[in-house]
Amino acid sequence: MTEAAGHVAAGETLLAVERISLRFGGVTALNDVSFDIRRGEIRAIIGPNGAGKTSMLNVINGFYHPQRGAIRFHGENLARMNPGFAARSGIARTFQNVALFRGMTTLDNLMAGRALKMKRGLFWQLLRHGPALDEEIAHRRVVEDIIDFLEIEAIRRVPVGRLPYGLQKRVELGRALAMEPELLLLDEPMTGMNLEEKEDMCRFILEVNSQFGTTIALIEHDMGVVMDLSSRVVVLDYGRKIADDVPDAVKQDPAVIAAYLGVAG
Amino acid sequence: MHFLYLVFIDPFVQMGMAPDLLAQTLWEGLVSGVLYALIALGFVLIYKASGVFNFAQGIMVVFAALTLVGLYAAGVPALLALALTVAVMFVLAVAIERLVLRPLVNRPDIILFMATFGLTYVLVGMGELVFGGDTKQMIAKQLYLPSGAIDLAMLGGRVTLQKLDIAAAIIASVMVAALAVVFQYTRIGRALRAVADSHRAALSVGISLNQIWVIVWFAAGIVALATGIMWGARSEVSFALEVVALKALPVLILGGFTSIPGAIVGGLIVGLSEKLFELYWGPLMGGGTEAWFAYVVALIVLLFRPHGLFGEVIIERI
Amino acid sequence: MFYREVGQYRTSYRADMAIFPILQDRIGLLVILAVAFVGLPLVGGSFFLDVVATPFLIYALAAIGLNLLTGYTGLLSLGTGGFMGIGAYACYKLTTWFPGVDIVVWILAGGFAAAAVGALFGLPSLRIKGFYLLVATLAAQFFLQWAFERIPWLYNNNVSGTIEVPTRTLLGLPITGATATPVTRYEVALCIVVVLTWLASNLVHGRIGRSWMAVRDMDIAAELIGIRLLPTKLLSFAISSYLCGVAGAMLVFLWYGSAEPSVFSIDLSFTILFMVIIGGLGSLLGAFLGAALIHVLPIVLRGVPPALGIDIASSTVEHLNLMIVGVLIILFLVAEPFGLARLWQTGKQKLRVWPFPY
Amino acid sequence: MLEGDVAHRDTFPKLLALNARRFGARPAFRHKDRGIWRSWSWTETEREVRAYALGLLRLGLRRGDAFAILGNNRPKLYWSFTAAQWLGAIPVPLYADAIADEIGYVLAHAEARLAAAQDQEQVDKIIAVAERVPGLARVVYDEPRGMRDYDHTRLVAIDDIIAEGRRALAADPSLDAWLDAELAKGGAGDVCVILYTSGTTGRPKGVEIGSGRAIAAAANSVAFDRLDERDEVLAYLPLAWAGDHYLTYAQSLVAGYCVSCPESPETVAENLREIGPTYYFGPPRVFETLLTATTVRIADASAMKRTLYRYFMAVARRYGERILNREPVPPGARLLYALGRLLVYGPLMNALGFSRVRVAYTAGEAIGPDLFRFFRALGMNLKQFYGQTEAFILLTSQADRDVRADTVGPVVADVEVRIAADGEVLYKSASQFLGYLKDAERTAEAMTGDGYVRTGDAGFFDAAGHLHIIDRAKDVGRLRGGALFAPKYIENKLKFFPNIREAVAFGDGRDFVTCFLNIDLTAVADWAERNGVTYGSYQELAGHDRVIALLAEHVRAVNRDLAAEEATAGAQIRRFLVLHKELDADDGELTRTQKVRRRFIAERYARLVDALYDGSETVDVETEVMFEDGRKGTIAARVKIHDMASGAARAERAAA
Repeated sequence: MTEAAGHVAAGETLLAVERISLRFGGVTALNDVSFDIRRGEIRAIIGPNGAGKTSMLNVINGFYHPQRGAIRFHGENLARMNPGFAARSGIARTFQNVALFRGMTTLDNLMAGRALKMKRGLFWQLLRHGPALDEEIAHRRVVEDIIDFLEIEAIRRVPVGRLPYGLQKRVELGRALAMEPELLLLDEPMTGMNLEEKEDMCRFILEVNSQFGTTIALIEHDMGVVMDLSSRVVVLDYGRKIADDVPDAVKQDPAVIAAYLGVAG
Repeated sequence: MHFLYLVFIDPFVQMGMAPDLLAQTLWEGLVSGVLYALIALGFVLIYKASGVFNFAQGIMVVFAALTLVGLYAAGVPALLALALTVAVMFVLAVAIERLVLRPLVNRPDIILFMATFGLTYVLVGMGELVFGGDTKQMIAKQLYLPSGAIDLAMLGGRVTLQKLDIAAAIIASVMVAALAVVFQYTRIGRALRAVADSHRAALSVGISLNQIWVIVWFAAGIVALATGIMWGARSEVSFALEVVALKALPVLILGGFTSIPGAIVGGLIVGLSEKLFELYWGPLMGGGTEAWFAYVVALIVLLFRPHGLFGEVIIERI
Repeated sequence: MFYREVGQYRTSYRADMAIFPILQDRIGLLVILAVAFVGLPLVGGSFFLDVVATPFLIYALAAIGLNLLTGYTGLLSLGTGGFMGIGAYACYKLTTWFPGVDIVVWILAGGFAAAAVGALFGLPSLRIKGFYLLVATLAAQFFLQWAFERIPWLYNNNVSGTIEVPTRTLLGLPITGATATPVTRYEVALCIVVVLTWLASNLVHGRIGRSWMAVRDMDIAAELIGIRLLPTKLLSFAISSYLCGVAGAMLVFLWYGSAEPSVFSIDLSFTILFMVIIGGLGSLLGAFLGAALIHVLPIVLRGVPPALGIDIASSTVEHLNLMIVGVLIILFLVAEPFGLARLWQTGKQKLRVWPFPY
Repeated sequence: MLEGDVAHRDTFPKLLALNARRFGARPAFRHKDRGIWRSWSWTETEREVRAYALGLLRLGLRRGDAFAILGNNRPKLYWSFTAAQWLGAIPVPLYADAIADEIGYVLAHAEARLAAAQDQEQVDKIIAVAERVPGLARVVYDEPRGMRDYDHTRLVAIDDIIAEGRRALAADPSLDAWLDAELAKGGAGDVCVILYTSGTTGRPKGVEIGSGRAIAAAANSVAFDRLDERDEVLAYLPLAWAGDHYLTYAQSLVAGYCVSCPESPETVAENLREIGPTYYFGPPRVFETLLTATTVRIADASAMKRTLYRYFMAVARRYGERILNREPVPPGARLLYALGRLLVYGPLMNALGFSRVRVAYTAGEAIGPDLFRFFRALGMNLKQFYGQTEAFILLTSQADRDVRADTVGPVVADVEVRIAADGEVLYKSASQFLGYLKDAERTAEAMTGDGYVRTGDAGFFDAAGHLHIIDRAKDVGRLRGGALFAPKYIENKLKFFPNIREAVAFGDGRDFVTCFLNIDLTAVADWAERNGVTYGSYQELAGHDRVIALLAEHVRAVNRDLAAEEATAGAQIRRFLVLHKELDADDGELTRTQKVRRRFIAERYARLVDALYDGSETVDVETEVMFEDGRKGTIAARVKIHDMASGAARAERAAA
C-alpha cells in the first residue's frame, strides 16, 4: 500500500469541524462543537454514552447533515459532506456494530473496498479478461498485502457473516484500509473484543498510522486504550465539547472527571 | 397545440358541459374506491400485526367469494353458506398460521412476502380445483342485498346510484368503523398494535404471537369475504379479481402500509382518479388506462415521498 | 466423494480467481456442455426439444436476468414480463424493418430496447426500497402490457393484434418461423444462453458484481466505500432487463412462433420470480435449476396421470400443478431460503469433504 | 548414477550447485505467500543463495562463525542455512517458540555472529537479549512488516542483503569465481550445523554435525525410500528440530525434491491438502489428533455414511495392511477393498491431504498399535524409525512391507547397534555427531569406552532383527528373578487400550510385576452404558466387578504380547488393582505434562503396593485429595485386587 497522497503536510490541519450543531427533531445531538484533526495524528473522541460521539463521525462523513456549522477538509469549506464525496476524497470509516457485506467473503469485502480505485468499464468486465483481469489481479495484490498485514489469511474465503465478532471488526478495518484512506474514522474499534484481540487491534492501528501515515480519528470507551493510542483527545458530553487536549491533560481535567463520574454514579 | 388542448383544456370543458356525467363518474369511482380500500384494509390489518406483506389478500377475496358461491351452488342455504364460508376463512387463517407463518417466524420480511406468493398459487389452485375456473354469479339476492337503482335527476341530467353500491359503501364504512374501534379500545386491539411495534415487546406483554396472527388473518379473511361479496355482486366472481386486487398496492403506497384511514383515503383517491382519467383522458391514448393508472400515480407519489403519502419516515441509525 | 483436490494448488492469482478453480468442476462443466450441444439434439425428440429443452433455456436466461437484479442487487421486481415483452416487440420491429439482417442479431439487439426501458423504470430505485419499489416495477409491468395491447404499431397493425414470427434464415438455414426445425432453434437458443451466461458470470465475479452485492448487503456501507448507488442500481436494472429482453425475443422467435400481449402478463413475471426464488437468489446456477424445476415439473406431472392410466381433466392437472408449485415455494422458503442452488452447494460441499459431514 | 554423483558432494552448498545443474528448472522451494504459491527453481535458488552468501560476507560473516536462525519454515530461512554454509559459517537453528532467555543462552553459547529472524516477533526477542551476546553484529529478517520504525543500524532485511549481493555480482564478475572458490574450500570435515537439544537435565547441548557424514546419511535414507526430485514435502515441523533439518533440508538437497512452506501455522492443514505431499513425517500425537478428529466428525455424519464407514473400515482393518504389504488376499477381498478405496479410504485420505503420500514416517515416542494400523489400513505407507540428533537421526528404520507397530525396525546402513548389559541401546554411526559444542565433558559422558554412543534408551532385538525400544535406560529395572523390567513399556502397552487412562507398573527388585490401573472415565462410562452397568460414582465404577473383569482382559492381552518376546516374557503382570481415584497432577501424582511420578505414587499408596504383593484380596485406603477449589479432603475406599492367575475364573463369573 502506498501512502495516500494528501496536499496537506504532516502536522497541519487535515480536517476541521467548525461550530457543528445537529438536531433530530427536538433532540440536540451536537451543540456547537468545533475541533480539528491534524495530518498524521491519532485523534480520539471520547465521552460517556449518548455524548454524540458517533453522531460526530456521521457528520464528518456525511451521513448526518448538521443544521449549523461547517466542515473544512483539505482547506476547502463544506457546508455538508455526503458519504460518496467523503469516500472519494479519502475518508474511510468503520462502524461501532460492524457494517460488512455479510453475504460476501473476507476477500470480496476487501476487494469491494477497492471499488473506487478500479476503473475498467463494462465491456472489459463482461469479458473478465485482458485489462479487466489484470486490474483485478493488481488490486488483489494490494488486498493480499492487507490480509497479510491483518493476519487474516486463514479466513480469506469465509463469508464474513460466519466470522466471530472480533475478526469481523478486523475485516472491516481491512476494508477501510483497502481504500487507502487519508483519514480513517474508527467507531469503537475494540468493543466486544477480548484482551488479546484488543492488543492486536491497538497494534494494527498504531502500525497503520506509522507505516501508511494515515490520519486516524477514533471513538473509544476504554480510556486506557485511548490514552495509549492517541496524540490528542476531544471529550464530548451531552453533545458539547468539554475538553480538547493531550491525553495526560485530559485525564486531569475536572470537567472530564465529573462527566465520567456522573456516568458512573 | 391541438394535443395540448386535448390534454389540458378539453377534458375540463367536457366536465363542465356534462356535470351529471361527471357526478356519475365520481360516484362510480367512489364505489370502486371503496372496494380497493377494503382489499387494502386486509393488507393493512395483516401488515400491522404480523409485519407480513400479504400478497395473497387479493386471492383471499376471490377464494372467499368462490367458497360462498360454491357452497350455495352445492345446495347449502345462502345464510348457512355465508356462515360456513366464515368458518372456512377461520380454518384458512389457522392453517396459514400453522403451516406458513410459524415455520417462518423471525425470517426476513422479504421471505414472508415471497411465502404469500406461494400461498396465492395454492389458493388459486385449490379454488379452481374445487369450484372450477369458470366465472360465477354472486348470490346477492339470496343474501338480501338490495338490487336495482335509484335515479336522481340532478345537474341537468340523471345520475344512477345502484342500491347495491350504496349498501357496499355502508357495509364498508361499518366494517372500517368496527375495526377502528377494535384496534383503539379493546385489549386485543392494543395487543395487535403492540405486535405491530415489535414482536419482542408483544411477547413481553405476554401475548401469544400465534393467537394474534390467527386473529388478524381471520379478520382479514372476513374483510376479504365482504369484499368478495360486494365485488362479485357488481361484476361476477372470477380470478380476474386477483389482478384487480393488486391495485391494493398503489392504494397502500398512497395510504401507507400501517394506517387504516390511510387505506380508505388511498382507496378512494385511486378509485376516483382512475375513473376520471379513463373517462376524460383515456380516449387520447386508446383507453384501458385503468390497468396502469393507479400504479403510475403511486410511482409518481413515491418519487416525491419515498415512504408514501401517510407512511412515516424511518431515520436510519448507524 | 469424486473430488480429489489434494495437489491442486494455485500458483497465480489468475488461477486462484478462476470461476471454476477445481479441476473436477471444470470437467463436469465440459461434460454438461457436451451433452447439451451434442447429446440432447441426438437423443431428444422434437417434442422434448420444443416443449422441454428450448423453453427451459429461455426461462433460465430470463431467470438469470431477474436474479442479477433481485438476487445480486437486492432489488425486487415484478416487471420481468414487461421487459421480456419489450425485447420481443423490439426484435419484431427490427426484423420487419431489416429482414435482411440475421435474426440472431436482432434478438440480441432487442435486449437493448429492454435495457433502456428497464433503466428508465429503475430510476425510482434510488429513492424507493423494498415493497415500494415492487409497486414501481408493477407500474412498469402493467403500463407496458397495456402498451402492447393498445399500440397497434408494435404489432404492425395486424388485425389479430399478435406478432407472427416470419421465417428467417442464418446462412440459408431457417432458424425461426414454421420451417425452422426444433433442433436448429434449440441450438441457436443454447448458443445465445451459453454466451450470455458466460458474460453474466464474468460480470458477477468482477468489480461490478461485487458492487451489486455490496449494495444488496448494506447500501450505506457501499456508499461509504465510494460505490455510487444510482449508477450501480441502474446498471443492474439495464443488464437485468437486457437479458430478460433477449429471453423475451427468444420466447417468441424460437419457441412460441407467435404471441399476443397477454403472453407478457404479470403471470410471466411471477413465473420468473418463482424460478429465481426456488432456484436460489444470488446464484446463476440457481436460475437454471429454478427454471428446470418450475418449467419441467408441470410437464412431468401432466405426464404422470396418463402414465398411471388415470384420466383426469387436463385443467385439473393444471390446478394441481399450481398448488404444487405454491406448496414448493413455501416449502423452500421454510426449509432452504437460499433455494436449490444452496442445496446444490451443500451437496457439493458434502462430496468434497466426504465421508465427513463438514 | 544419482548416488555416485551425490557422493562427490561433501557440503550442502555443493549439492545446491549440483541440483541447479541436475534439476535446473524443477521447483526447489514453494511458499504460500499472499494467497498463492510462489516457487523457486533450483537454478533460481542457487542464484539467490549465492547473492545471499555474498551479502552475508559483507555483513561480516566469516568461516567458522555461527549464524543463528530463528523462525517458522520459510524459504529464506532455509536459504540462510545454505548461504552460511557456503561461506563455511555454521547455521544454528532455534525454536520459533523459544522464550527470549533460552534464545539468549544459545546465541551466547554458540557465539552467534549474525542472526536471521523470520519477523518482528522474533526480532524483538533477539533484541531483548542482544546485550548478552557481545559478538552479535547484525540481525537479518525475512518479513519487514512492523519494523519500519525500528533502528536499522543493526537490522537488515534479507531481501536487501540478497539484492545487495546481486548488485555486487553484477558489478564485479570476478566475485562469481571467488564464490566458487569459497564453495570449493568447504569439505566433508566442516561442521555443517549445530542442533541444540533440550537436554532433560541442565542447559541445552549444541550437537555438532559433520557435513560429509550428514550427506552420506541422507543419501542412504534417500536411496532406502527411493526418494527423488519428483517428491513433495510440506515443511511444517520446527526448523530447529533435527528431524525437520534432516527431512526438509538434508534429504531435499540430496534427492532434489521440492519443499513447500505453509502460509502460516494456522493454515498448515489446509496447505497440506493443497500441496499433497508424497513424503510425510508426523509425530504420533499428530496422527492421534487426526484420528480423533476423524472419529468425531464421522460420529456427526449421517447414519448411512457411518455404517458405510464402519463397514469399510472393518474391511480395511482385515485386508488393508496385507494389501499394502502385497501379501496374498482373496480376490473378493481385493474387490471389496477397491470399492472401499473409492467410497471411503480415497475420499478420507483426500480430506486429510494424504492422497499422494508414498512414504510416511512417525517416530519420537511409542505409537498405539490401533492408531498405527488405522492409517496403514487406509493404504498409507506409514512406517517407524528410531533415531537421535547425536546420530544425525537414523539408527533403525522399517522398510516397506516389513512394518510392525511395536518395533522401530532393523538397523540402517552404516550403523552398528549394540545392546549393553543393562539393556541400553548403544551405537556407532558413520553420521554420528562430532561432539557437543564447547562441552568435552558431556561429550565424553555420551560415549562408552569403546567409542559407542549411548542413546539412554533401553531396548532389545527380536528374532526378526527389529529393535524394540522399551524405556529410558535409567528407568529399567530387574525382577528378583533377573528378568528385565521396563515399567514404561508395560504401562504404554496398557494405555493403548482406550479404557485405561493411566497405568503404574511395579516390580523392580520384586518377585513379579504388578500394576495400578486408572479407568478412562469417558470410555468406560460409555461401555457401562452400553452394557447396562449402573454406578453412582467414579469410585463405584472403578470398583465394579465387570469393569475389573474388562480390564483384566486387557491385562491378559498385554501379557500375551509380553510373553511373545523372550526379552520381556519374564515381566508379565501377575496382579493388578483399579485405583479408586483418578491420578491427578493437583495431588502431585502426575507431572504437569501428565507423566506418572512412579516413586511418589509408590510412597503415597504404599499400602496398596504392599497389598499387591502380600496376596490379600482387598485393601482399605484413605487418601487425601485436593479439590478444584483447593480444599483438602480424604476419600476412603475398599480396593479389590485382581489376581491374573486365579482371577481369570472369577472375572468370567463376574462378567457372566
